[in-house]
Amino acid sequence: MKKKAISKNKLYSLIALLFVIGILGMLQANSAQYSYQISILERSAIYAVVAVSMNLLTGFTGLFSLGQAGFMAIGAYTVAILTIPADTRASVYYVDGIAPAIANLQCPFWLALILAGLFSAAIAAIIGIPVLRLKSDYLAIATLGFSEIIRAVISAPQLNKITNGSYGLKNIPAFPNLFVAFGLCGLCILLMVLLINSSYGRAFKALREDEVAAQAMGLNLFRYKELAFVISSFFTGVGGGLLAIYMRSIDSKTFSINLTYDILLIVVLGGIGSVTGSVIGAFLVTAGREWLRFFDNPLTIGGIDIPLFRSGFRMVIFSILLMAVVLFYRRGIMGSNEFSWEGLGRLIRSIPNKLKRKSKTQKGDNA
Amino acid sequence: MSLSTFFQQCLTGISLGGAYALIAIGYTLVYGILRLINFAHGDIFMMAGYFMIFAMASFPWFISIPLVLFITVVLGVSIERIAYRPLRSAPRMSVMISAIGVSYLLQNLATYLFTALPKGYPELPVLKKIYQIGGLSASFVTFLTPVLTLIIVYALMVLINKTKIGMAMRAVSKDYDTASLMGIKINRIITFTFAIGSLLAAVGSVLYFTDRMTVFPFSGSLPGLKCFVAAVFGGIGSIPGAVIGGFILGLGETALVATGYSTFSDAFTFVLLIAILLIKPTGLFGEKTTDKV
Amino acid sequence: MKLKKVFALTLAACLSATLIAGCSNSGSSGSSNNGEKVIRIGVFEPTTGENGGGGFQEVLGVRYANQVHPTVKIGGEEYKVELVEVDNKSDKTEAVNAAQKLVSQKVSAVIGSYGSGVSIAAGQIFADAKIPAIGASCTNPQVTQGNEYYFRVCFLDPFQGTVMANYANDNGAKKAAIVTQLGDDYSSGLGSFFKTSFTKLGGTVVSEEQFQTNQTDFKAILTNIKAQNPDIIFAPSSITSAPLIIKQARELGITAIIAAGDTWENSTVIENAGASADGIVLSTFFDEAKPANDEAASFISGFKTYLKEQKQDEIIPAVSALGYDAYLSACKAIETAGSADGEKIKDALKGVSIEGVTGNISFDENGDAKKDMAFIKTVENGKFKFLTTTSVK
Amino acid sequence: MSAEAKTPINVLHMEDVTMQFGGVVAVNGLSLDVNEGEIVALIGPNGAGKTTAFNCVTGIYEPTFGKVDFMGETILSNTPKGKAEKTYLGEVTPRPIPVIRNTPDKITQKGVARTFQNIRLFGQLTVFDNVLIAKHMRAKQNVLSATLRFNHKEEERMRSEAMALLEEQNLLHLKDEIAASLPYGLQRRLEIARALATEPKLLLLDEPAAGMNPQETQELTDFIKQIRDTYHLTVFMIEHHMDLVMQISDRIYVLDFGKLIAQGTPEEIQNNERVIEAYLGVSDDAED
Repeated sequence: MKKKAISKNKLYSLIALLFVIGILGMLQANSAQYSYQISILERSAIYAVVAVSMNLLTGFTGLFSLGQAGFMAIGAYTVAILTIPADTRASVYYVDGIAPAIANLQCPFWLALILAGLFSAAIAAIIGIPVLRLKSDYLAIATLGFSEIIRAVISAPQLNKITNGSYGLKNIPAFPNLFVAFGLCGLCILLMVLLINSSYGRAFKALREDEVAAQAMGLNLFRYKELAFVISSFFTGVGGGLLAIYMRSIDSKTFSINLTYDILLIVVLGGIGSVTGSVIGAFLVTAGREWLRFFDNPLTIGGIDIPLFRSGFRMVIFSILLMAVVLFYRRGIMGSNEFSWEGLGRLIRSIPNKLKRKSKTQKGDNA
Repeated sequence: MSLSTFFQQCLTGISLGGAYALIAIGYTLVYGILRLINFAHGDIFMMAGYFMIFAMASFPWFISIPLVLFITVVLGVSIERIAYRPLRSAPRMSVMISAIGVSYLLQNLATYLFTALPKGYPELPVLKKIYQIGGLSASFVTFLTPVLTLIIVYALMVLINKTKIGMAMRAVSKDYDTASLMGIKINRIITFTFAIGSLLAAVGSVLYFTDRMTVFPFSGSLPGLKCFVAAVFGGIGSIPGAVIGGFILGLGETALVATGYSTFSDAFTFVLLIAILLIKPTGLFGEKTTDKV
Repeated sequence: MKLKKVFALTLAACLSATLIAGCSNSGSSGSSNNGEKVIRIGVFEPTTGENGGGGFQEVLGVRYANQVHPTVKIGGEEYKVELVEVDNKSDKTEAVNAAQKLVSQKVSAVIGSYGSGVSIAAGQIFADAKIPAIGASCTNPQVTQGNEYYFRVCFLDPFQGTVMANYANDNGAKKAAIVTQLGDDYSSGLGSFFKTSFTKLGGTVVSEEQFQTNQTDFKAILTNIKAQNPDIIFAPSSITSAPLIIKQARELGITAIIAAGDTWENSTVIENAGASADGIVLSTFFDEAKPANDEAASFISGFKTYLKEQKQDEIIPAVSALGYDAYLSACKAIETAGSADGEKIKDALKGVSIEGVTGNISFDENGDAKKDMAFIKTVENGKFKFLTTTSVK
Repeated sequence: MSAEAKTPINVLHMEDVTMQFGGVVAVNGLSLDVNEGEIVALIGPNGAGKTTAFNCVTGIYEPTFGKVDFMGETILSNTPKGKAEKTYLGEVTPRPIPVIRNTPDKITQKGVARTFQNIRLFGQLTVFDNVLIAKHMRAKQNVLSATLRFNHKEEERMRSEAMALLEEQNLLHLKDEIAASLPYGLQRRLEIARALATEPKLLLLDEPAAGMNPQETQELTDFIKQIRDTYHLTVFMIEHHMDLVMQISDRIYVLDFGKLIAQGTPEEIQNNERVIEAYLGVSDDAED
């Protein structure tokens, strides 16, 4: 009985996967026509990676860190410095020239991504030593502080020859195709899911639930916090690297606190402690943002200008949405649950009943 | 660096520190009672700036200032009502996310209502009068800020240590549950705390923006964070601590910029934060607490 | 609990609809639309965010140009020019999406953007899609460098830096202080070009100061500068920082000339800096008091009426004029190419020469306009006033 | 075969352990011994410093002065220096001894497990996961091997051991329940099961019978004896229920105001004047 259910689920998942690959293939084949949609989807996928890595910390280990933008910046700059074609570097570093040590340092993008993750993880390891001794809100503000420090260092004129300081980096080679972009994002998320479901994932959850009890189970608080922080930063760094490849030109302004807040929004909306929630959240927020663009344009209905609709309105709607979720629907879309076919089935089956019950109760109220 | 330059820089630092101190008190009061970093505090301060611009457009300054103080207090108190009170029993992370959400909302709202372009802050002729003392040149507000800060702090200390409501505030910050058992109306105390915090933010905003002349939607975010750090540095819950923290931050930042390291002037704030948390986690004047296992 | 699930589902459903809606507005082909021949030109500008104000002024210029010259002739046939406007929100990440949107709408050419950073970000995308882009006011050299498909009708930062250095030198300034914004390519770039030229001309840069984005207190920087007693302070920066720098400098008793680049030509600066703004000096692309040619003369009168219709101030911003010129160049190139194909338009652009409202425009091998003249303006009694033209050989 | 036949092996040895918080000395010069196979109780009125003494053994607190040996190895030892020396208020004059620190997790790994006065389960996790987490520290694996599932055998072993333990503790049918949703008594049981899963030699129980009715207390009495025998444990516990303490304990230590006021067999303690006095002084508290 149970085995049957499992194989059925596998079949469903396989169909879904083929379906996704099919759609991607279709988009890839018509990439010129759908370039806008592709770019939204790619960005969503990259944000999903970062959101899941933030969730690994916030939702699964219980560490509220706001340093994502900083680690993304490290990742993005590492990838940029390692992948910009050597022959165009002179024109990129047009102000102060390039440091000779990195002038000819070039590697394929996948290697650059791994190095980006490792570098960002290494920085996280160093930062983690002082910061992870702090509790909840102090941790949040200290990581936020470090993220700003990282940004300040990157844009410092003293580092012009390496990071090109204020001028940003461009000519970063793009993804060869859609499958690479989605494949990499999928791989990152898969690895994190495997980690969360492993023995170490359980240890992280134990830390989140009760630090004292976790210690009594032989788990070294600092070691496991540091481990979660470093792993999360690794993937955040890779996410930053992916973003660099996606954007193809970066500067330090991109990695401000607002980027962290965007990711936080995704995590909160999707549900703190749910990987699928973060992934769904990433796609909804990124696409929703594009779609809500019409709020920014003047709206005329029957010759009358609706005065509310002008630039900036979209973000107001967006922040009100965030507040609504935080206040009234704290668990987000998925709560701390994960997607499963059974869950979906149950949900679909339960809709008619709920509607019935709802109309009944409404009638009851009226009577 | 010549002597007059040095003194000029000191003056800048002290004046900046005074404004920081006033905002930092708001953080320290709220954190002391709710254990919440009110991320929106900096944005309340920014909104007070906009209120002043609009008030001055229709009223003379002696009406505008009290009006702005009042509206800011209303704003602060309503934020507490709407965004923090429903989450009183929620996990701390939710409240913090809510605070970030409010800050995000206020910034976006300000961008929407007033556009991202900076708006000129009205000039109060009394405050803006420029004085020359030897090689030093500064407007009256630069001198006024630190003095006013100290006066306000003194008044606040009296309020907290000598009055009944002040005593209640201290009780709530020491032990939430016991205080409520003793018949203290917690919500009223919290509202009062937010009112004082917002009032000081409004006063700080008048001083700060008169000195810096323009307001834009993000002018509250960074000072906000910095002032929180000042509050932590001085020891959260301690008013003199917040003031000293504010002055140290103001002077330190000015010193860094003056010596050509402005790249790291913001970073300095956070380095200070991490340093104090590692060396003396309770801040300069903070009281020690132990977790019960 | 159950109700919440329903709510969750509804929310999810709504947002998925969003996703689909966001994805479904694909572009139609660029040939015929109810019998009329149409060619599309993308307008890639920020209308929100940091540079929203300037971007919008540029859009107005383009819209006006489209109103004046609504059609182009390709191979003897009349084509209607349709503008496709997207907002890049002054943000690089957003710019990527916005640019892709233009690509999927199958535009033949692109105009924009205000702000070099977003132009650089989008440059690669346009190049990959083989769509030529014509920058109106993006002055950073990086925009066109190494990108065959990017052109521009304005002068460059190195030129602008040199112009201001020349101006300083001509007016007897020997000592200069430079204030730039960290992390901002425009500000830092212009500052560095000014420094190079000014030093070459025999001046000395006595102080170089940087400030952080969103910094509001410039007194520490300015106190240092005051101690060095420069003749001129060159402070290229965004219009957010400009009034702060100007006012605080005057308050500290600094009497040196304060100069900057084209961004400062914005009424916000004067509004916020008040009387302190008097005497600042800046370089710009265009001045309505000195029409360069007939096209310019008719543009000035026509555009003023247009501005009035749009309920805008009746002062012609330089970026609007540049937007107008960018549109003209695009149309000319399309006619020369005799095709809506991006590749061919790009090749045509290389040989295009037009009488624009900001002067004669033709492109060099980098795709930059060959311009050798800039307008220097100052502020007098709360108004921008033409001072002189400067050229660099 | 009884334990008394052999020379007793010392499991826990506390020597002059003093714990001072600010001006309050919570534990004052406490010395005691627990031998292998024994069930030893630590009793005393509320606020006597019993839990603090436990926290000094498990490394949650670092004693101000004194040392703690486990299986003959010193796991914690400290002496006040500098400022701490000046403000030291303990009864035993500190002497210079080497400072040895161990974090709670290290001490758990050495074989000391504990439960908590106010149950500390991993509330939002399942019963099974609660026990499985305890198995984590002894598994041979690293992050990479665990993530990439190279630790297949270890994971299998952990799971089957945890299952076996749950079965022995009659908790198997609740394996997929969320820990926080269990009734109080079962939560206590689960906490003990979880402590057993760390494979301890010494089990510290902090008020295991708190909140239980007489019948449950009786069951607990048998249960403690049973696990001691099944898992070859030594048990050191804090308890207020005198019936349970008197029935089960081999020896009893009595703490009052941080100081040891009596020790001995249950009979000896029952008749000890000082103990009666201490309890009468705060008689209301002794009952709960």
